[in-house]
Amino acid sequence: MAEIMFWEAVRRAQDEELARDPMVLVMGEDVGVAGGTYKATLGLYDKYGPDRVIDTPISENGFTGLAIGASFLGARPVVEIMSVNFAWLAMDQIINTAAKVRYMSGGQLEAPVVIRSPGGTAHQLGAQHSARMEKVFMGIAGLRVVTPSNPRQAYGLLKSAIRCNDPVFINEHELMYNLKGEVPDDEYYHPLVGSEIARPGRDVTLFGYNISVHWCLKAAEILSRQYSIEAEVVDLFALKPVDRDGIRESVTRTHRAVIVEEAEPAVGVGAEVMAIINEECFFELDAAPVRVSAVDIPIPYNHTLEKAAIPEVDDVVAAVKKMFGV
Amino acid sequence: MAEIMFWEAVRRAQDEELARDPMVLVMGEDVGVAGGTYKATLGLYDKYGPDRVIDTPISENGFTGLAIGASFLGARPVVEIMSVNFAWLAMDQIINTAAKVRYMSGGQLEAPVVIRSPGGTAHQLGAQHSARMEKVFMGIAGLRVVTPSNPRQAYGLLKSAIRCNDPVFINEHELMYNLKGEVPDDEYYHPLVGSEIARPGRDVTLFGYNISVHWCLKAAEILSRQYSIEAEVVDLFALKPVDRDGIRESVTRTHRAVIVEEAEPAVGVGAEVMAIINEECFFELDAAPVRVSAVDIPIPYNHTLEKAAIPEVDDVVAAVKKMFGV
Amino acid sequence: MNVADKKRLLREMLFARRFEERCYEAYVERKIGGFLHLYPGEEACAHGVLEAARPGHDYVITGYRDHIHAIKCGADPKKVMAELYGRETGSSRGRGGSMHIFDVANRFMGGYALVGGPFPLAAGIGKAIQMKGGDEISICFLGDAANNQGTFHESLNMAKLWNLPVLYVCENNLYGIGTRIDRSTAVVDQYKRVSGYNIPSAQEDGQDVEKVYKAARKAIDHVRSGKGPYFLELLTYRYRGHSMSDSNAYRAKAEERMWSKRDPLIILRDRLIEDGKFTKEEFKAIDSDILDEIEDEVIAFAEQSPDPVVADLRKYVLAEDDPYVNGGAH
Amino acid sequence: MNVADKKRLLREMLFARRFEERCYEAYVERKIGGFLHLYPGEEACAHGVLEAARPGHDYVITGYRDHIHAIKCGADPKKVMAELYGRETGSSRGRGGSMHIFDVANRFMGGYALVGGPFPLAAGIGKAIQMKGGDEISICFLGDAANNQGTFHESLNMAKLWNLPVLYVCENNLYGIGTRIDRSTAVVDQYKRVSGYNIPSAQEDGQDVEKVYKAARKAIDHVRSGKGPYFLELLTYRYRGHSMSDSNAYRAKAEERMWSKRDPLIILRDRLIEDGKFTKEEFKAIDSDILDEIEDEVIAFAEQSPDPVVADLRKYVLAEDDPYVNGGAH
Ligand SMILES: Cc1ncc(C[n+]2csc(CCOP(=O)(O)OP(=O)(O)O)c2C)c(N)n1
Ligand SMILES: Cc1ncc(C[n+]2csc(CCOP(=O)(O)OP(=O)(O)O)c2C)c(N)n1
Ligand SMILES: [Mg+2]
Ligand SMILES: [Mg+2]
Repeated sequence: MAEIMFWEAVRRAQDEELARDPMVLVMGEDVGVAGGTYKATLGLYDKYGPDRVIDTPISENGFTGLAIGASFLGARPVVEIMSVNFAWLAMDQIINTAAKVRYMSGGQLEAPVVIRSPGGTAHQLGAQHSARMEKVFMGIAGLRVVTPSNPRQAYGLLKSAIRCNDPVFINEHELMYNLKGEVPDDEYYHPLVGSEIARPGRDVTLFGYNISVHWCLKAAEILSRQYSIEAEVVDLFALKPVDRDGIRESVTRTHRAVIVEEAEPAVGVGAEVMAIINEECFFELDAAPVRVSAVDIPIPYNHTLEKAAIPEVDDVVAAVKKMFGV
Repeated sequence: MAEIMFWEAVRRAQDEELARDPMVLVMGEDVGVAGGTYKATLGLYDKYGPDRVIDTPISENGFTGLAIGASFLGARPVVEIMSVNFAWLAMDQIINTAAKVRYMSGGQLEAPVVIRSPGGTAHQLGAQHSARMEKVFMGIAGLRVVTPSNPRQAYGLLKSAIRCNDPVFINEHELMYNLKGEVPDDEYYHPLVGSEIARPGRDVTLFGYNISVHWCLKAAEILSRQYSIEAEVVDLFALKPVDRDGIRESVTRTHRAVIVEEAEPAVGVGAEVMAIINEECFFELDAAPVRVSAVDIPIPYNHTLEKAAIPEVDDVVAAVKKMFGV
Repeated sequence: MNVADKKRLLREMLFARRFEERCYEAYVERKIGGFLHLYPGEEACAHGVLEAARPGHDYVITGYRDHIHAIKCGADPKKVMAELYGRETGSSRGRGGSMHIFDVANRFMGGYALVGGPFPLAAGIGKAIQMKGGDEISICFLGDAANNQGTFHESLNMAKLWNLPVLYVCENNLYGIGTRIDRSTAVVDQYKRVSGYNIPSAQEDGQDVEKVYKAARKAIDHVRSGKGPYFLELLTYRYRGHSMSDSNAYRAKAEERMWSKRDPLIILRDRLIEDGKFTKEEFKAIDSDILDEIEDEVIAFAEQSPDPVVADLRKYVLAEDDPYVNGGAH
Repeated sequence: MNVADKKRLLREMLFARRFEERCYEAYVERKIGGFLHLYPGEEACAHGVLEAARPGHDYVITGYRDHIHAIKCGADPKKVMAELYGRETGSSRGRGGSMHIFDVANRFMGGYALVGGPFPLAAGIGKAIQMKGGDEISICFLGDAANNQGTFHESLNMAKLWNLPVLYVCENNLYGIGTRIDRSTAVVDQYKRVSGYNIPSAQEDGQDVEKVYKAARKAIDHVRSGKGPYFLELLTYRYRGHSMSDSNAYRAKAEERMWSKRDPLIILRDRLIEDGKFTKEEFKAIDSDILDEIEDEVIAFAEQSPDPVVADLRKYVLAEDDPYVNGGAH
């Protein structure tokens, strides 16, 4: 099992699928000659040529729609949207077409398109480059939404997403492309549903996804070391459909829940997980569930303000301490 | 106090503001010569002319952006998006520009634009004309979101939205334009924040907004008559910012909460209200809070399926009965 | 086109007219719900273009005014009507309705309700054709007002850039709902708007099915021979309101009268009669045949078909039993 | 343009060059964060156009490559640098950063990071000017690759339809990040792409500030006189990578060398020298002046300015004390 970087994992998944199936194609701004803003398509242009690794014009709704149309005929496009903020321009095609076409055609058409995009707050990119949109995608029937927290998931989820017959949105993170982690040497398809217990524990469940899984893990270390609180960390790599059973089972064990999200709280992943806990196992709760989220503002450029706007490990620790009254 | 229809209330608010301030303008597809798909701009074209009551090309992102740009210079545009489904095309300008420009300019610019749109499931309009997007707007920092449940609110909220210096999204409903209700004869500006107790009660709070307020009221009648359960109905006419205090106060009185939304549950208004209840008054709860929502699918055309997909009064009654074990 | 072809086309167009008129009635009787956009007046557009294409082989996509395009592609009118009735036997199993007729077996890739939505989808279909290496083409019908959507610009640029086999057909009926073209569009000749993409284009009388056919042949030859996209504008007129909720109040009666004199059915019929190949009596006989067929077969089928069952409400949201959802089949 | 004007312009362009180069250093030193897009090579575009306009009176809007446009509009370079440093004294109070310079007092309406975003905003500014009845114009600068965004099409159509006073300036530097224009755009001559909107347009050498000035004068006269929008394409080149994270690896060295021979500063300087109005020594003296000014004033100001305080984190999200939020002031 080799240790590779997150971007290498994404690249490898695309490389293998491009090699396997001539109907797979990769599209996006600067994914070809330049190899992708975060190198996720490095070298693929040279290997598979301009017809399959396609530099697109800056026409997000247009090229996403083009990918969806191609998928109607069995193409398996992997669309890279350079930053999730630009996905607002393509929501019409993603939601009005890809997510709905199976239903409104009575099952005749499907749109097996993959849309991957970095969607987090990176360093000082400002309000128009720091949106976190996973909560929006998570609210759309007809889409699958996954969000890897490590290279293994990044690789395996993308592999499955390409082969799956549903439209899949993959939420990545600017700050994680250089993250290292083990990825199986053999080809591997990760389930698109479920959750993973990233750290078992009995006292409280910390729900995270994507980058916040890492905050949860660090917070769990601190809580264990300094306060003897054993937190379970649940990695919600699948946001749509989200793992109701996994959520219930963990909370039924720990009786306490903290949901950690990089995004602003309003109508977010945290709210949804909290609602599911209320619906699934309200009477198992020994404390009010808590969200640890960003401040509800557009993200500022200034570094200090930016740091203050998004949650960090300390905020997770503080939330748990407050819950336990320590 | 005259009884007028919802569409007349919207029309009157625009008429008065157009008359008062030459910088007010109304824009949208077919709002001019045709008077608006739901008559909300009837006669205004003849009265104020084509430069102020503007029929736009079918260019949602373009004309919404144009309205926002005009608002930078003090224009007060009221943009009608004919159906909220088309707003997916304009999200880039609404969110990336209108909601963020004040912040990223450090307070130098503001975008006092009003965007109104019918956003509900009407009768058999199919998957691409039945989206309910209030949950998406509610998640965006820098926007105000209101959603009137009656002509008085429709009139007063629009008046305030036009004069307010923030971008305001007004979520209306296709099926409510012919709803009648009293509107004060004198000019009247409705607050853009808060909530209203549409019916006081002591046993359970039913939270609704827009059309679901009416379902709640009907359910409350039935519950009172048949089961002697006195439900309080809280009308959340403001979704962003939402009335945390009002939510807490009502639940603190009734100790039980049901949130009724026409939309699918995932990452919705219901989830957010539930999260707020958990955060504000968890230990006041005598029962798990409950969401009554649509089925999580694209909306089908067939009438029977469509009816089955969205909640109705009986579902609200059933949810409360279940909560009380009756 | 020989005389037999012309007669067949006339019958098809008459069927289209009667089909749509019957939809109108069914809507008034509340058998059909939602939004209903009818095609009377514009029959020569779909028929002329698709007569020149290879329906069932070429891919066709359009907007919400889609019944007739589907039928000319080979969709069974019974199933189309059943769809409007919301039946399980409908072409989209009652889930789509009037704006979302699909018949993928006949390569009719659907009607879409977002104006401008099909532009990039058609380009994508062209891209997939290119990948697969067949001689099919992708045909996209859309209205004049749709051309103001940004997707028009984005799609035409990509279609030319990658030389995709796409024929864009603009059914220019001079209005987008109640807004006359010159009130929404700086350049009203739609075929001129593509000059910025280096795409060949033409404008043709959309009321004369033979002229449409000829113009479409030329366009299709261009596209099928691998020379890239083409844009064909057809000047036409819809007789009815935009949809059932539209009264047409914004149009001058004189304008309407002028266009009704250019009825595509009458033009073709009278030409056949003048040529001595046809009589008014034959025409009437066909018409009465068609009316019977629509009543006895089409409407009867829709009426007698069952509604979808509520137990199936959650079907067709996601793929069923997709092995990769659970991590592959190994 | 008289000699004094030319010398002033030369100084301004040299200042712009040195300002941007100093930003580069500050970024490497990690004083500036985020994305940083620099303007060296393209100075004649902003300077030529805005010299012909009335900065502070006309409204200007652009993309993320915005420092120099702001300064030429009248923004204080100290405040622009402070913004890049994220300071409370910055032109956007440290909230915006490099991509979001604003100076509304000087009618510089901002830099925006969504490619294509400013097209409709500029049209809207034109609409508001029209409503108010002034003689201002709205000037929108954007790149070549931005023209592929649907908002381009939508905005140009509306601008012409309503004859809005908007000048669109395309800074065609032949690349959108790493993608050469002919790989993203079917028609590479940008001024030809507006033929579908009936908008007059021109293409000009963007490296010769006098030519730019003249072309802009003509364009601005057209717009200011009420004749509606105009589209001006300027052929230019950026010397550095797209942003600081871009190595320029996709460009041929020969191409880069070719363009560096067409440096806008050198062209103007040498012309002045040839005309006997200027010497290399004078140029050097100005340069050394500028370098001192940037260090001693601009950088010093940014360095010494305070960061925003965290207590103000929630400021500028919504209007403060807006009476209508609570139902009006009566
Ligand atoms: C994105 C979007 N915007 C607006 C509408 C509402 N709408 C439906 S049809 C239509 C007019 C379209 O006119 P045109 O393209 O000329 O086609 P026609 O109906 O004349 O055949 C409008 C504005 C829509 N369905 N989708
Ligand atoms: C909507 C959107 N899509 C993509 C990007 C990423 N991006 C930033 S600049 C750029 C290239 C723009 O090129 P051009 O318009 O020619 O301007 P230049 O940078 O050359 O001045 C791209 C693709 C973005 N910021 N916004
Ligand atoms: Mg039309
Ligand atoms: Mg460029």
